[in-house]
Amino acid sequence: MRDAFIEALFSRMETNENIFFISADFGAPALDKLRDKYADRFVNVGIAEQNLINVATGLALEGFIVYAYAIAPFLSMRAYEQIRTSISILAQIRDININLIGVGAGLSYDVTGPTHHCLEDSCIMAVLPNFTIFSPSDAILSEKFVDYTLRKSGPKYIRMDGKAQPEIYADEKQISFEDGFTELRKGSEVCIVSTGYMTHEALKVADALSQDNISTGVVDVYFLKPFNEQLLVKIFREYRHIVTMEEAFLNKGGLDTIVEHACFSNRVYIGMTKLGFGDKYVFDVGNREHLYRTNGLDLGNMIKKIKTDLNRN
Amino acid sequence: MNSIDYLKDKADWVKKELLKIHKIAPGIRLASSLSCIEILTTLYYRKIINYDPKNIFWDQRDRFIISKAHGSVSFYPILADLGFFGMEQLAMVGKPGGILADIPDCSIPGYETVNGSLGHGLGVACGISLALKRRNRKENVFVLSGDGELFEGSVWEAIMFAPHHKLNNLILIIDNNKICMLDYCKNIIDIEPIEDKFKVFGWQTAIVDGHNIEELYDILTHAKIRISDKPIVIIANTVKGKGVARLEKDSLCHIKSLTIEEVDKLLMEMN
Amino acid sequence: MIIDFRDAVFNAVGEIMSKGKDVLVLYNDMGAMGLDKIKNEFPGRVINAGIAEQNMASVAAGLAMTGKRVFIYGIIAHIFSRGFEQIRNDVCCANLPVTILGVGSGLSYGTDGPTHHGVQDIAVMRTLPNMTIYNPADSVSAYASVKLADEHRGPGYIRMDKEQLPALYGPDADFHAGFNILHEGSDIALLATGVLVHRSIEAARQLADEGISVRVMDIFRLKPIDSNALYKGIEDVNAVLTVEENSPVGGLSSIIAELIAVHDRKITLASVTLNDEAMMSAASRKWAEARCGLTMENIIARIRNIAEATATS
Amino acid sequence: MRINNLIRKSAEIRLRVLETALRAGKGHVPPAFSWVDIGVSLFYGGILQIKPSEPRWPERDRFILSKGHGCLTLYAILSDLGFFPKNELENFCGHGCLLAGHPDPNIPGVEIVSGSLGHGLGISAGMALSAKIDGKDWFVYTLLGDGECQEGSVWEAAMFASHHKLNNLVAIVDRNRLGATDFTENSLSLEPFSRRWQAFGWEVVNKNGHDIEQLIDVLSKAKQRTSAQPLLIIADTTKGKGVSFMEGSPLWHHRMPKSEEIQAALKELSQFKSQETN
Repeated sequence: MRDAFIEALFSRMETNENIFFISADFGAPALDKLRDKYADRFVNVGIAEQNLINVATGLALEGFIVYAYAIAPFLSMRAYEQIRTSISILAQIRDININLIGVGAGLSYDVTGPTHHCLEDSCIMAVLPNFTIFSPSDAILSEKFVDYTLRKSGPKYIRMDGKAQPEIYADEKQISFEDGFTELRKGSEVCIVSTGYMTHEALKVADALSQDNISTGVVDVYFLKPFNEQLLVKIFREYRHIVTMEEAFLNKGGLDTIVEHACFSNRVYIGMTKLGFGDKYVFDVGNREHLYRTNGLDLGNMIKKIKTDLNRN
Repeated sequence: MNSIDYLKDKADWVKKELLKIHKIAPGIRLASSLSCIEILTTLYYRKIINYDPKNIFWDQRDRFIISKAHGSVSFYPILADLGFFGMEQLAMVGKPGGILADIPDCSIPGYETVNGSLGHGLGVACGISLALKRRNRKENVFVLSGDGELFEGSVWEAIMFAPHHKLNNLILIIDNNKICMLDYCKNIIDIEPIEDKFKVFGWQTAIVDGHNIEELYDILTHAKIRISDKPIVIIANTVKGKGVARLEKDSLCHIKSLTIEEVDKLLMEMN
Repeated sequence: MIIDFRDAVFNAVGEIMSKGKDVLVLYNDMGAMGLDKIKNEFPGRVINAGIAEQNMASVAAGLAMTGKRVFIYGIIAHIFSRGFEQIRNDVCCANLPVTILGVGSGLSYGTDGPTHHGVQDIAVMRTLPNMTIYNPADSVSAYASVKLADEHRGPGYIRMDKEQLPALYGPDADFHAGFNILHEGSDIALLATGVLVHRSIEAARQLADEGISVRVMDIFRLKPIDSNALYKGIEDVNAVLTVEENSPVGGLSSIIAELIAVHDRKITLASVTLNDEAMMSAASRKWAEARCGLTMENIIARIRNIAEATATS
Repeated sequence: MRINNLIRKSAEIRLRVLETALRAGKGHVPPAFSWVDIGVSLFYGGILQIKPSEPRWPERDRFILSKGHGCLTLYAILSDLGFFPKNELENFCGHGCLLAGHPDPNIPGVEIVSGSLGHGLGISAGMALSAKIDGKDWFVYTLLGDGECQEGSVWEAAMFASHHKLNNLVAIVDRNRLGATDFTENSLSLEPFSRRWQAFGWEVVNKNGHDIEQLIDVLSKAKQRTSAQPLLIIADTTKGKGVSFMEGSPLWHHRMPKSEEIQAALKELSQFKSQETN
């Protein structure tokens, strides 16, 4: 995902001299040649995330389109006040194009412990005014987003999975940055709303439900902010149950909360199942699959929960 | 009139205007704004800093980042006088309909960035300096920072960054008034001698009397001549609350206000 | 009787300090009269950590790990965001008895500008497992919050308004539930937190004269929420309006949306919040409140609208 | 333990670190290797007063691993000393196991959650301050990475510790000159490193971080110092020390050796065994 993004950006740097890439001593295979070829538009600021943000701001004020790159939890949380002050507030007055690329959304750094987990970034970034939050589910989406970042100014937070994921958008025409989401599957009973890594799980859940003759749709939301409330609510109305799936904390302002807000404020009263992580740090050790199991999110459990909720309504 | 006398006159005028603002906006950080009057005056009235009030984001301007924004209300009269906005704004500080707040922000013409939270200005300035360098531009980047700000780790990240990238277009002026909000800095965390720290972190350093316009004029003029590839720090030793006896003696002066009667008395003495 | 929040809070801290020598206070060069008092009373145990919020949170964690009970004090806007990752990793991951006392909730720093506004902290601090969040609306509940946080022995966060507000509670009030009903009514529940509790009560009084019966609840503990108990408090009404001087994302409005979703209730939910924008410096608290509709007139108008809508539907 | 035995112990720990990582197919090996000799000096050289049977013994010296990604060395040492069974290493990063890719206090002998850089020195300062307030004799020993010192929070803590005269705090910087992607002097230079720390009020000594005799010499005197300053030991090290092709190479921060490389690495690290039989 990140390699696809950086590759695409690399090719744009040839013609667009305003692109500047800065990293907090965080690498990627695709980054090496960018650093070699465009040494004058690349800086490794060192292990100093706070300064990464402030330097990004300074570069953007002088007209560069800036990409600031670090591990997602360190980028979003270590430098939170810098992001709030130097980017979010400033962007209301000055035109700055800053793209924060956080790698390792959710539990993609599975065995590295809670300091590297990032179950809170979508919420803490969504509360910042003037930000766009992009949460791609595959490499094609993330690659396509590069041109959007060049076209559309303003601060953006891009949360990328730390591990390679299967393709979803082989048909690129399905992607719409105007809508901010894609209804990957249409259905009539259950509507799964998901983002990022969880969209892959959502498709599996949808398969299983459809086999049991429960007509299931899947909506992959890649713009968590701005959230396309009007269009999405229209889609929600076509179903009788909504399932939110995000690799994030539940009930803390993430996708589940955003969907609830959208429903209630538009008087959509349909049943809802929320799948995500509870209010505790994940100290269990193991790969992602294992962590999903210990947190009650293995496929069987998720399907069971949805069915129970469906029967309740 | 020679430059120095002219600047001294202007500094006096700025101080009077600052006191008048204090009368209508008692919440401003008066003592901290008093300590940097001569610095601001010298920078702006003899065009040490290049600017164009008619074209605020003129690309050939020197960039000026005020990191100690809370303590820079003395910049308001200067900006008004030079035409960045109307003089009438000075009578509306902190009032609805005005553009000037108790703590300056980036919506005010002449201010480049958001401040009001300490320890951001130098890092942002590093980014600007780097951008100018990479574009081979000759403008300078000036930063005015407080001394208490040096407690913030983010400042040290930037202090390491600037010499590493040879940002000799960056000139940091520290308003070294030696007092934080609640106490003398040395009682909270003693960071003196500041100069030694900057030296070993790769900066070119200078110390001046921050109230002596002659010295300031001299050092700031020279600072623009790039004699090495190091960034420059000018440690301006100042007195917090300068010119107001009651504030000068008080380690808590950051949060002290004067009564209207006190201000009137001071203004009368100055005339 | 009007008592400054800070005085009430530091009175409570002083009482706790007088009972055990292992109680310490750290602050980031930010003062208060109440702080001066305990500084004199307990020399060496109230430490100015300097303008270094990251280090202050880490030092607090280190002290707490060796048996100290630590309070840290500063301006909300800086203390929650500058040292957020330290609060998360060092304090919350390790579940240590560190209570953050923040002053300047909402727009109480008014014209000091958006860097000083405490409008994102609820959303952000709510993402922290183990964290307890109090948002008292008067000095009595502020005092009680400190005592409750102390009993809890885990990470805590207490938000204080910078302005003085009249007392809402008597000396015998009980705060263990996390909320209290301050005005009885049966048609609509007005769920408020912080400074706007006062205005909400006044609105309910005025509406009572018009025959609209409004129940006002002061939600002073924002995490954890006793979901069942709070739900009981709104089960019988037709509509809920949440009122807060806070971001529209992740605050009380989200908390209540989450609560209602969990209980699968078809209920009209509306919210009064600040706009999703930075309030620039010239914005006084009054000006911003008018801009965002936090005024008494608007709260009353909103309730009238809801009352009409729910009566006809 | 005689110096030769300690050198042997270092080799043993390195071998165990590599075996653990290979078994799991995960882990940061070179950053673990660079501080093995420091760790052996602290834990086996009579420096740290600790009780493996009572990890939370209140009078223990605190060891804080601030560079959490170097945890494989800590795990190998703690298991060797009996803080937890050795077979836990076999399950490193396994499902439901004790030992994760970064350390947390669920592991006996581990004090803090680390894995994000720049936290350990501040926490250590808090602990050292606590000991001062309580009049306790125990010390805090903190291992920092050198790249970590690019974090501003480290300098906040450095100022705090010297201002509060925390001479019961000993920080050791594993100066291997390599960050995750590049040499520290290329990304954000730290030199003149010792003078920078001195300017922040620390007593600084420079040692060869692979010379156990030197390390023990300076560490054993730390508690007898009369200076009020906290002590910093800059230990010059080589990232990946012990496996020739890993040494000092920026490529190896978290890369795993492949088949022939594995054999070569194991062979180099096993040399101590044959030396023993000679």
